[in-house]
Amino acid sequence: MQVNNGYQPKIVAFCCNWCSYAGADLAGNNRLAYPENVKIIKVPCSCRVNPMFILRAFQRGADGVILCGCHPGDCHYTSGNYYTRRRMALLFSMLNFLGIEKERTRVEWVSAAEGAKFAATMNEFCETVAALGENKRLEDLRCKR
Amino acid sequence: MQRIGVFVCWCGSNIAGTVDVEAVSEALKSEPGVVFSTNYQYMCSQAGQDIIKNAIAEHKLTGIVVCSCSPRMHEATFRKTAAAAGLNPYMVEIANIREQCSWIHKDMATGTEKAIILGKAAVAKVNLNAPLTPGESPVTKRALVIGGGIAGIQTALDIADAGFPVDIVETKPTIGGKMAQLDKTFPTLDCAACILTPKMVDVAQHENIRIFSYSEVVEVGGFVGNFDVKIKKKARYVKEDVCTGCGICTEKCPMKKAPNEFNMGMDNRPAVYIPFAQAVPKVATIDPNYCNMLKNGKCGLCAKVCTAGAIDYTQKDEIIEEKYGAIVAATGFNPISMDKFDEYAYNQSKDVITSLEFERLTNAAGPTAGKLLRPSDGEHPHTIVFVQCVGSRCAACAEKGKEYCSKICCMYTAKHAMLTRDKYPDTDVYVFYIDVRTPGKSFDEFYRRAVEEYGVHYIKGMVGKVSPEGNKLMVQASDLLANKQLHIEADLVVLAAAIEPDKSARPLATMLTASMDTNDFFTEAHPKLRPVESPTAGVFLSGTCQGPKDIPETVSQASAAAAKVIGLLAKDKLTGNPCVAHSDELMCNGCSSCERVCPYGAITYVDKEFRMPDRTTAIRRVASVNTAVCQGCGACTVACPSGAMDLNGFKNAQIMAEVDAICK
Amino acid sequence: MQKVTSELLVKKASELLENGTVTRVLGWKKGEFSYDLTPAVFESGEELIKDFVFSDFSGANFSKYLIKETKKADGKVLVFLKPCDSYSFNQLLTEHRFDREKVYAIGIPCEGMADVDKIKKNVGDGIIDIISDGDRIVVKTLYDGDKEIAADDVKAERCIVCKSKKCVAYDELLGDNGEVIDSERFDEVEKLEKMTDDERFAFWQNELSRCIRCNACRDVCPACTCEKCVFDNPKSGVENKAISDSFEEKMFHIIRAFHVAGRCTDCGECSRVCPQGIPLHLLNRKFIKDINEFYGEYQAGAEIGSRAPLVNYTLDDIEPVDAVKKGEADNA
Amino acid sequence: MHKDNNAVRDEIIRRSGVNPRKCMRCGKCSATCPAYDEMEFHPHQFVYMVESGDIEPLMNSKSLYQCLTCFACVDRCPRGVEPAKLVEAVRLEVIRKQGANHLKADDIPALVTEELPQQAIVSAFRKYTK
Repeated sequence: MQVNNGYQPKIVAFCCNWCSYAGADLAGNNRLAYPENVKIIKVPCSCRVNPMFILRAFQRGADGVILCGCHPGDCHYTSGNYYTRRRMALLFSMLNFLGIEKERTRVEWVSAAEGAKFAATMNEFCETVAALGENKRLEDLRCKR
Repeated sequence: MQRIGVFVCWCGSNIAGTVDVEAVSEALKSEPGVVFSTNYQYMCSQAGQDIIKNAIAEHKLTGIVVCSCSPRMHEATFRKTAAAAGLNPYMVEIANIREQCSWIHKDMATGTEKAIILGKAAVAKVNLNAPLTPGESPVTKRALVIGGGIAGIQTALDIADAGFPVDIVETKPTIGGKMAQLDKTFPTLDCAACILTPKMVDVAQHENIRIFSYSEVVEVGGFVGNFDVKIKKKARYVKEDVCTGCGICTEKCPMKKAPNEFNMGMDNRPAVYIPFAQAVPKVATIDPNYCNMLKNGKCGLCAKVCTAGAIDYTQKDEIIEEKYGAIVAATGFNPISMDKFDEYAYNQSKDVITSLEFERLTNAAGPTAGKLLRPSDGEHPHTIVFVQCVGSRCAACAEKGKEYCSKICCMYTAKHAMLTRDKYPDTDVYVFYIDVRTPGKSFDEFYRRAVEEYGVHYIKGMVGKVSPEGNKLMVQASDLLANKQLHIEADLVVLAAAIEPDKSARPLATMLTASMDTNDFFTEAHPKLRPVESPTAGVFLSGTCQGPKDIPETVSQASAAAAKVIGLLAKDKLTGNPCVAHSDELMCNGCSSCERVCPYGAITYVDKEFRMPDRTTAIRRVASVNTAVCQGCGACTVACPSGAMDLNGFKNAQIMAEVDAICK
Repeated sequence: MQKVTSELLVKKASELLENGTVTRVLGWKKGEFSYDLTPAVFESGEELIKDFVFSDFSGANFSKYLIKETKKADGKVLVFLKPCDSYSFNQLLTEHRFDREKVYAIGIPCEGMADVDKIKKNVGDGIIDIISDGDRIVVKTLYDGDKEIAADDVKAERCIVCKSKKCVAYDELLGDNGEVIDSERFDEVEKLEKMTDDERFAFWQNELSRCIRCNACRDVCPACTCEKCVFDNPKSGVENKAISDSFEEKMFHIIRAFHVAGRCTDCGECSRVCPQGIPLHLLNRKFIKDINEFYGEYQAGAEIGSRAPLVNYTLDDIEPVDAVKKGEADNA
Repeated sequence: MHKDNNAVRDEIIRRSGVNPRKCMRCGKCSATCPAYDEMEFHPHQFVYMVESGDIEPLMNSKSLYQCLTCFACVDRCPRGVEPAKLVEAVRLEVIRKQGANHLKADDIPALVTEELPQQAIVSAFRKYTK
């Protein structure tokens, strides 16, 4: 995906092993395209994602970070995603409080059966982030080429 | 520094069609740590695996990255390959360049570029991988079943038949549970005692089963395969191994005013009693609340008449400690209290009874010897009103009723109505229902028979008010289909009370660190796929403690739980998942945050002595992860403010290395 | 002006030292000037009489000091807890950070602390002494003689919006216990929430760019009690001891606020000690406000053993996307 | 569904604070109602008719005034639907339709006299300004 002047947003997607990573696989199986800008990191559960990882991604040049986990109630570990939900609600609210565009961060619940939802979510998220442009507010200039 | 080998799979044309595999293996060659990089048509084939094995040996690889299909597909394959070549299987990482790349991108340049980045991320991670060995723990080959109702009985019998010793802990003086109190069972109408008591005898005679009746679990420690349980055997003042169950003491006991729990308090029993004729163990128990000897030292008659010399007024509660490999919760249910349902006049009239009381009234071993007589005056009732959903499906007030459907009431009410009409055709029987729910084999046929063959009046509507007038009960109800309000002069009103988990379930769940829902039913490890297991490893669920269910369902679940227990006990050792949390004690604050988010109760705290920077020593409270219980979700790692808690296989540093590689 | 006097506290502490109830006293010690007090450990009545001060400048919260002090030696430590300190005290007990048995806590009422920076702004440099006198404050200066200002004008921000006059933990209480106050402490956060993203970003960029990473906020914070801070730990991957990019100051403060979220009692020490005058407490208050709005009122430290919101959940918690939108709706 | 009446229905639901969708059609309200026989439309029908937007017949029916507001139905409804509050809301709808009775805060001063008990004003205000 390329937006004006060759700008390519970088998107990091953290996917839980049990639902969302499988959902991404299903999107692949069904050849449902989503932008190559999205790179997936597998975590056992969405609750493994430390806010530090998210900030690290922004520091290293990510323009958007999305977390995908099992739907609430379906967590493989029964309650992991409930903690994720609280942590991210507070973290995202704080990032926004600091003036960081709220569209750059997202949590989506994607089940192993929702390949189409995974692809659609990534397409839409990528477009949203591309429209915002480069991440300037949480950048670390030393990490930019 | 690692020595990493990279293996790029073509997957025929699946990957090679849109990813330049040659370019990928070439690009990854120059990544830090990579000493070997190649590509091959089918990496998962025998020939492909041989390439990997040879490279491990030839290049002394310490880690490998396979750029191929999803790890969900072949991670296990490649881990085995690595292990076969002497490399720790957890030194293998997969870059998913098929599902996440070649299959969704059409352009070769795009696909290749992305595949390289995914490969780099995997290389970055492997650089920080460490060999992991799954923990092993021995399995105590004995199971504990908590609750001796039909669920516990079935589970215990199945486990015992498979050759493993089982202990049943039952709070009442006898096993048998609610089923022992029932008269007939739907939909076949065989007598409950006839099918249950032989099973009770089987339990009593089974060489692998021990029964701790009149006992309760007071402490649970340890973890899957290695539970340490303390069981309190309450003093029954009768030597269990000496008592012959002859019953002379119960006949001679002068104190006969104790309410008979087995008959729902509808008649009395002596202070020394055997709950019912087929009780197992068939041993007398002295009720300390009623026994004159125990209360004020005056009597002692039972000891005098007991020829076996089984009576022991000095008996004390006894604590038994035992080790178990698996624990099954089978704590069952109770009907809810009717105290808050003033409108049905349950507390005002003896002739308003619950369905379980009705069971006793129609049971040959019950207070009326099976004759259906009104509790108030012993007369035969001619008009009986059954009310369904009393406290079930009640969302308005949590103190009054339960939001869920109790599931069994529709069927037992149909049974009661049918049996009444069968035995006493001169009786008018009304059933007020909201919906009649009969999903089950031969269930709807059964209900229809009650209506069509036995002439039970099923009325769609609810009873609003029951008021005792003289020796009658005035029932005011609605008939929604006729759009009328009915006033029925009834002799007996039977309330289908909602059922709730036994009160002992919640404290037990706390001891087991097993989770519960808001209604105090135990939660399953997975509602669809692991319905007889608790999320806490080694704890299994049997019967109504997991949710309302009838006898056939309870028995199936009981056997299913037994199968799971047998599967566990059949193992000599438990191999854990090595990707477990690990606490760095030097950094741990002992703040309990991790413990609170752990869904498995895998974290405990120990006081440890540490050397402080100033060469003194100090005792600090630090977290300790039980690797046999930890499932590796990582919730604790984020709850930990100091970062002391990390997750093997998904360490903070590893994930951040992936982030860095992707964002570069 | 405080209702309890230094003399009373010294007398109380001396008694307890004398009768052996405690062996050490945590207290505020006279500095070069009467208004720059330092936390100190006193071991005798003489030391107390010589240097112990309780005044409008006794802002320091001693709860955190108990972690190390209780481990140093046997015998109890006496600590004076102002209402806001007592919340931190409870929170640390909830987290098992010190042994309650080794502490003798005296709850003392607090009339609010003065902000030296505000006085300096008001009066200028060369302050040699500050004397509280009822609702007036007399400032003695080197160059301009005595100056008098209203105590209310120089009250610390955290005391103007004081959340509670109630000591929630103590073995003994001096004076009457106060009440929890329905304060306006979130007004400032709300004002920021009402700004646009750009305005907020500019505000924080301006504030945080002054951060010199002296770590004073972290070192004083009673919630930041980690054995080893992630920012000092080479293994954490985010280790960083100095700031060389604007990203890092944000990273530090976001992560610090996140780590104390749900555990921060809003004692305001971070802002008090910040040499650059950055309103760091607003970050913590934002979390507290969000927590109150999303998950129900929660005051860390109000009771021992309560379950912090971030280690808890309900089945129908707000979704992150709605949590962020909520601020937006409030702005509209 | 009576689409045209959706606005009226929504207003009645808003005013009463009752969610008729919670009704599981058990009929306990009608079973418990002491004024049942006087009514053309019974409590359970009332709930159903409001839910389906069939409000006109209710407004024109005498049943509306047979309800004693004894709240037995409210007390006993297992789902917390509160039929009596719906009845009250429909009654108000009728009153509103009459127009003149609607009381505004500005009208109050003119109505106040020495003799008029304050409670009367308060209850009138409560009734006519819902």
